[in-house]
Amino acid sequence: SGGGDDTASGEGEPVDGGTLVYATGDAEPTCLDPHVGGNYPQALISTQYLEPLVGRDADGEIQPWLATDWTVRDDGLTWDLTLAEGITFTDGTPLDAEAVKVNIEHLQDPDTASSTGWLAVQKIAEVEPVDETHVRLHLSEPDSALLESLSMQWTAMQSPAGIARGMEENCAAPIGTGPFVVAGWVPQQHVILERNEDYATPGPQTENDGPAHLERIEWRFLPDPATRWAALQSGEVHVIDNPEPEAIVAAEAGGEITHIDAPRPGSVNRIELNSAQAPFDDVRVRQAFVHSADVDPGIETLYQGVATRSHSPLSSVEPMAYSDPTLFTTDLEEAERLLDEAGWSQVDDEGYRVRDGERLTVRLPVSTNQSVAAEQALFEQIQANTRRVGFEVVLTPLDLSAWYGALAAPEDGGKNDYEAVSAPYTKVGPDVLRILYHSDSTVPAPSGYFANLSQVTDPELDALLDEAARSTDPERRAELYTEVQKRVLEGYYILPLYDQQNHFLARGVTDVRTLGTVSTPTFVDARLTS
Amino acid sequence: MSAVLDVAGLTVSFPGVGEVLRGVDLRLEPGRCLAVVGESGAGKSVLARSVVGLAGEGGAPATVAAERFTVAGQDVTRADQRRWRRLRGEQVGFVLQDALQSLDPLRTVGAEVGESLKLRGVGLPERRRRVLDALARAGLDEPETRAAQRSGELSGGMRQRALIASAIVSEPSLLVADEPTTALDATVARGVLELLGRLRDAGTAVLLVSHDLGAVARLADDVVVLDGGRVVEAGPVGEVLGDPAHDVTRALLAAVPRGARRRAPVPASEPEVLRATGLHRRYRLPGGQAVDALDGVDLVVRRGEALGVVGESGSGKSTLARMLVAAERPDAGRVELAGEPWSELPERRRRYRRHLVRLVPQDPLASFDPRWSAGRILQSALRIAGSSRTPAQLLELVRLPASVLGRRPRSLSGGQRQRLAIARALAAEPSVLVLDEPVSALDVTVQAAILDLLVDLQERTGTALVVISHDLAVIRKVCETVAVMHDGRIVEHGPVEQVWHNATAPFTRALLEAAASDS
Amino acid sequence: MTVLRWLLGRLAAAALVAWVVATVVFFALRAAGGDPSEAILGGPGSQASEEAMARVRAEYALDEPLVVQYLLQLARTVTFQLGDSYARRRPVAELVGDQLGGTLALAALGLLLAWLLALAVATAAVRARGRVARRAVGLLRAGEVVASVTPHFWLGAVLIAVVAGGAGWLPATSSDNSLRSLLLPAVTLAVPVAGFLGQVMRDGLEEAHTAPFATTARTRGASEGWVLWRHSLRHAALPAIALSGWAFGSLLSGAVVAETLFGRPGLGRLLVDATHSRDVPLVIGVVLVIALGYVAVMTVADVLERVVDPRLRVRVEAVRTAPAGEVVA
Amino acid sequence: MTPDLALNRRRRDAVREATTRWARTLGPGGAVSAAVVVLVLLAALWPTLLAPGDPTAVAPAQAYTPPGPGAVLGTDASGRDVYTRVVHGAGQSLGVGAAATAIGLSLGVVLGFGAALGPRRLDAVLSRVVEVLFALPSLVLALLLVAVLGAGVGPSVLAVGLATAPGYARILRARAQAVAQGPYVQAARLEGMSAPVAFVRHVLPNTLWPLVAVATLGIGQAIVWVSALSYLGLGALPPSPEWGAMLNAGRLHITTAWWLTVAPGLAITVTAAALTFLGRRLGTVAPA
Ligand SMILES: Nc1ncnc2c1ncn2[C@@H]1O[C@H](COP(=O)(O)OP(=O)(O)OP(=O)(O)O)[C@@H](O)[C@H]1O
Ligand SMILES: Nc1ncnc2c1ncn2[C@@H]1O[C@H](COP(=O)(O)OP(=O)(O)OP(=O)(O)O)[C@@H](O)[C@H]1O
Ligand SMILES: [Mg+2]
Ligand SMILES: [Mg+2]
Ligand code: NI
Repeated sequence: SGGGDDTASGEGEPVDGGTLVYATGDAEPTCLDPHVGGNYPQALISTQYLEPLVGRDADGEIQPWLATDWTVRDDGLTWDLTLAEGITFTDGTPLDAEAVKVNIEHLQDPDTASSTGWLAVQKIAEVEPVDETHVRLHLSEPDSALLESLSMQWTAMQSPAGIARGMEENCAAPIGTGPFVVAGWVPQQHVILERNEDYATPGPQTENDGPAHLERIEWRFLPDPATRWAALQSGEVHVIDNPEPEAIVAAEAGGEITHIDAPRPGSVNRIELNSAQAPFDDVRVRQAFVHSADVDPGIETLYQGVATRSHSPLSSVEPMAYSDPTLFTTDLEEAERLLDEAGWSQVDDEGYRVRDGERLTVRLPVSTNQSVAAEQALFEQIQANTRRVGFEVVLTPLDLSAWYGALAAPEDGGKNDYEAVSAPYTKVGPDVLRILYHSDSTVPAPSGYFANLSQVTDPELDALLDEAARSTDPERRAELYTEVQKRVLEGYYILPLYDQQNHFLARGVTDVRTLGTVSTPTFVDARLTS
Repeated sequence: MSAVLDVAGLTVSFPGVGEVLRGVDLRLEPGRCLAVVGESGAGKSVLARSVVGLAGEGGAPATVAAERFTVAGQDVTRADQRRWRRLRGEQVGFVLQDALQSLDPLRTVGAEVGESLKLRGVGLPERRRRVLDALARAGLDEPETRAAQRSGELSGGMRQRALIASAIVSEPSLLVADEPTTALDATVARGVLELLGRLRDAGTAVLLVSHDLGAVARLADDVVVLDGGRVVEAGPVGEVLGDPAHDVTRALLAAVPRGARRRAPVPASEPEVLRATGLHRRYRLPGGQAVDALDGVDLVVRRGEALGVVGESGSGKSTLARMLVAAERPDAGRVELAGEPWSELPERRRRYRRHLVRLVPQDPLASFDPRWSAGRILQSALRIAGSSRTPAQLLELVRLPASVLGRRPRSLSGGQRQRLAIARALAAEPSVLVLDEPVSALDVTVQAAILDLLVDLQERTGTALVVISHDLAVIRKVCETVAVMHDGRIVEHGPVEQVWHNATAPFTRALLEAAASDS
Repeated sequence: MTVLRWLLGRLAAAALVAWVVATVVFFALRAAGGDPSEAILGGPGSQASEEAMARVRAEYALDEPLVVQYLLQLARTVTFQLGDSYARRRPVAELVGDQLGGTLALAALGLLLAWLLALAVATAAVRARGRVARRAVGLLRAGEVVASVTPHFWLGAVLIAVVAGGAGWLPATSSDNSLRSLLLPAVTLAVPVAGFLGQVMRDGLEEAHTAPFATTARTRGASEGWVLWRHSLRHAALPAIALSGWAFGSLLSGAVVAETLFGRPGLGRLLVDATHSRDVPLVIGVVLVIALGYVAVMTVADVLERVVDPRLRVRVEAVRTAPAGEVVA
Repeated sequence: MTPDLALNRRRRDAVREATTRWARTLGPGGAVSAAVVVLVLLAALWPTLLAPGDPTAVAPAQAYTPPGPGAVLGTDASGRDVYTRVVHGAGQSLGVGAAATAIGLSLGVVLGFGAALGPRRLDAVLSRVVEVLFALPSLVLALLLVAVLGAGVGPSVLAVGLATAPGYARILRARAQAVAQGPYVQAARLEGMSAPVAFVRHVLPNTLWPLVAVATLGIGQAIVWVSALSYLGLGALPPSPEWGAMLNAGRLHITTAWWLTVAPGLAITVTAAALTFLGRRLGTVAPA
């Protein structure tokens, strides 16, 4: 099934009004304002009440939304945005140039503690309101990904009056221009979203240009996947996310349940190999690992056809994604040869390779919050497969804090306790490559976290990434990013697995669409079926 | 007059056990008392329970068959539970053998006594009146207070009376009382027997189960002697007890402790083994009150002497025993052992002389480690005493077969346990043996054997004995001197025969009277 | 012992529990790795700036020596100033207060169901007559044991798949405190506890049912049912009441699982989340409430035991009026 | 008959008598339980005897094979043989139960004996400690510990051990006190036995023996608790075939591949039930 174009089956006739119950398996946000922190669960829910300046269509083209037009000067340092006229936030505050300024400054304010949004607007040096509907952005350096950054939910526009209420209040009920309004939040239970009766800013994905058909959405937090599936089957909820592959297959088999597959943009799910320390500081060892992992059969059976093997650092929804399947063949003999060559030629009595008394150990911390059961099972298969050539993979399930702790740099109290890790990153556009593989990204944030977990420090790669980020010529950009991806793949820094899975199952509801940006669902067009 | 109870050919058997009663015949008329006597295990309790259709209570279901079985005029040969239930409580009152546990500890005495009325739908005011009346008739003082109390708050004698009250509250035509006096001391027991006598005189038929021939002689009109589930002798009580025809009856009679031990008190020239002077012991009770368990006790035990200590329950006998063996320290006063300090020494310095005194506790079973075999128990005692004898030799002293060595105390009979406890005490060749109620838990025949053994031991080994009992007859049979205790004090002390015949203290006289009327 | 002294003892126990909880949680979470200032600044993996970190550290005294931080936390805890949650930026008291009701309702219904189940099993066992019934009792006994070792999460998953997903009789998720929505999670919690209580109760019942006082009641013409309800049951209830304090603790442990499984709001889930994000004040708050709840339940169980068993109330008088030998016997 | 033969026969009779005595005290339920426990022990100590395969060998092509010839209990999502995994998981699951119980017991012994036999002040302190430990439900304790030490069998075992310790301590304290002040210890002391000797000969065995029953019961419980931690993702490390972890992994496929839950689920409940049953039998057989 495709992106957001599913028009649902189901027996009944679509009707207006009613309450849609959405059950999410993602963590409950601690703050409903996606500027604060900035993770996927926040993007998911905020899609219902906040909207970004621009959107993106299925082909990856940036489309107007709250901003209707934009131009960039030749030096790439000054951007002029034109805002749609007569738009107000749901509290009545007008969406004007001043509001854009307040939003960007809110993201940049250290007190907001934004991470995803903050990275996205890093290069904006100043926001200059020209008049009501015109705003000028002054950049510190050219940023070809600016519009992609501004299309993400994490940089969505909020009412300045709402922001001014202070973090506590704004976290509880951010005010935006979206089709729904946050009406209440019972922690751990649900968020109630009421229809915005004055809604007038449909995005590029939706058909409806007035208020939503639904009267209300009950957004529930249901962490257990089996329970979510049972709740959908029993009709307690209309839409669930993060279904298990079994459930998807069952849904695809026909019946009342529709499946929406909306892979996330940005990076793919992949295993990053830590090239900064032994044994993966040697490309031959990385290559041996990749050749022995043999993930294809596992992906096929574990995901039962729901996920497709990727051979690219980028998500398949990114138009600039470049794949090279030839690099990722399974070849045990080659792997053995490479390991012998790299000096890992001894074998201990448990069958693991050793060099200088050191075992060929790969520690792979697994975040139990982020890796679903099928993925954890896949890691176990990789563990079993690579064992055949002498790798010892140690899988450690960790809670989120401990997982970040294990990855963090030693100088920040972390331990760099990993040789391999799976840490997907969602960002619109190929600029995610800069965040993941530029050597700047090995410099940890104050918390110790850094995004370049393969710890690639390649000056030529840096140069390519910098140039791509500055280049405003789409062709040149594409060329540069292809080159970047080639270098990443050929350096065996990563083992790509599959797109970041983002599936939704719906029952008793039609016209659920997903945004072309971070693939979150929107319910502007949705109708319950009687 | 028609019989209240008429049984012929009653046979009761249990799966795996076999026949426990074989062809028992009984007949009981109103206003009369029929006693069932026999050794332990003869089937007395089963017989009593059969009368209310509960033969199999507390174990395997029983198979009951009878040629004729009528209770209160109703044929119950083939009665179902519903029929039986109507008889129970209404026509037949029952006093169970375990009097102390027969009242529900969670409910008030009033509720328990009135239960049979409540079961018949008698209204509250009426019930209350009759409960109080029954309690009064059972001889309890302050019936109102008692009715509001629970069994835990009553003494044993009171519980026994309350139980009788519960059995007579609906004025049954038949009262079955299974061993109603075993747990009680002489004075209290006498009261209970008198109560049963009054009930009988008022027209109730009483079926009395007992192995206490004294009690039977006082109360019963007729008697049946049971042995191995068979009636071996039956007839009017005077005839059967006065002129026993069957061996079993004769053995039962012979076992009743009777007569005195003709032996002169040991001369004052014999060395002292124990001397207690001015012993005081006060127990604090939770709630601020205190009891004086011992209140100025002086006592001397000489070598080869057998001293008896008697007194009613709670008079301080066991406390005295604990002081003598230095299991506990007196608050004031002291005990000397063989002329040297004893009670005031620290345990460290007492230990090497502990072999001189031995206590045989009231409940021997509890004093054995349940995991140890008899052999190991004796072995350990011998090792501590540094004796070179063998466990088998000790067993011989108490006339136990060597086969007992490998068995755990729990699998021994009451008499065997008591002997084992004595054997253990003898391991150290003590100069004085303190026995706390050595026979109170035993059946008459076994009791007699143990008393004989004690006399024999004292004569053979010269060990001094301190025998504690509430039963005067027991003391008289074993001891040559006696001390009578009352409320923590020794109220009388002297040679047994002297005390027996001319008691001075009023309490001793009361005790003697109660006992005398028994035999 | 006077009521006042007893109450003071309970209060002392509660204070002690509060102290231990605060201490254990504080040091445990500090030793656990992960920076509390991250929890404050948008959760694990936050990329907050250096200044923000510094400001937060100063504000929350995170730059003081550990001992000072501990004493500060302690001072707050014993005065019941639970402070604000790091991650949720709301007063802990409020967060815990919001979730308390749901968890209590669940645990209470669980306990009630466990009692009813146990009672049903135990009474069925003693009332069974005849060969077939006895056989069935044997099975019941095995069933109790199996129930007592059934993992919550597995039982819950089966119930969800069969009762909710398959048959659709009851909702798979539990969002409010209505009976319909509480039933499945409560059953999930109750079954293992019922297994335990059932064993204890049946033992007690079998013993009480053959006790001399039960026989005596029969000699008064009481039927088996009468003996059961008026006599044996109270005796059998005693150990079960004593166990209920433990059972409540076990139900709360189970609630952690059941709440996650059924997507129910509650203390258990709050605790899991808070532990994962190293939200020290929130963890202390939740654990404190659970521990104090346990103390409270134990207190109630104590009182109940005294209500059911007058012997516990009157032991003082009993010793005074009855001779020692008999009290012991 | 030669004396030799007679001796042999006597020995054989003794053995037969001992076994029949055991069989009688255990009863049919107990005998079945004992058989189960022996089987599980065998699997724990010598898994390859019962299942020669490799429990971690994956074969994605054979994933989700239902039970049948070839794979007695079917295969899991990675095509691993469920039977082999269940057998090989016995060691860890049983070990987990035993280790947790051992921790709980030894702590309980220290606390319990300390409280029962130490000075009154110590008793007051230790009793309070026990009370507080009791107030922390086991899973709460486990969560904290896992947060500190990280996931894995070790911390789970420690957590469950700590959580069960107060229970053992309470039982022990009550028993040790009853035994130490009870009549047979007093009798031994009155014979002149010294306090330490009496402790070793009487108090220790009579206090600990009933605990054997409680402990077998505890092992079953511990296995279940550790499996609950696996559900929260905090238990055994992959690819270990610990039963709780297997059960949890299979839980998601409950409707499509029932054997993934049934096999480890049965393993847990049957083992725990057998241990519990045996514990209860031993408890009634043990002299009080
Ligand atoms: N419910 C039962 N199931 C099996 N055997 C029983 C049962 N009740 C009694 N017996 C057996 O019947 C025999 C007679 O027991 P009973 O209690 O009547 O003796 P008793 O004469 O009352 O003895 P005692 O004087 O010790 O009370 C004993 O061997 C006893 O073990
Ligand atoms: N450990 C104790 N604590 C409190 N009171 C006690 C204790 N031991 C004995 N008493 C009290 O001391 C008094 C004497 O008790 P003791 O056991 O010596 O009596 P006894 O003559 O042996 O009675 P019995 O014939 O019933 O065995 C009783 O009132 C009893 O309640
Ligand atoms: Mg009897
Ligand atoms: Mg006494
Ligand atoms: Ni589709």
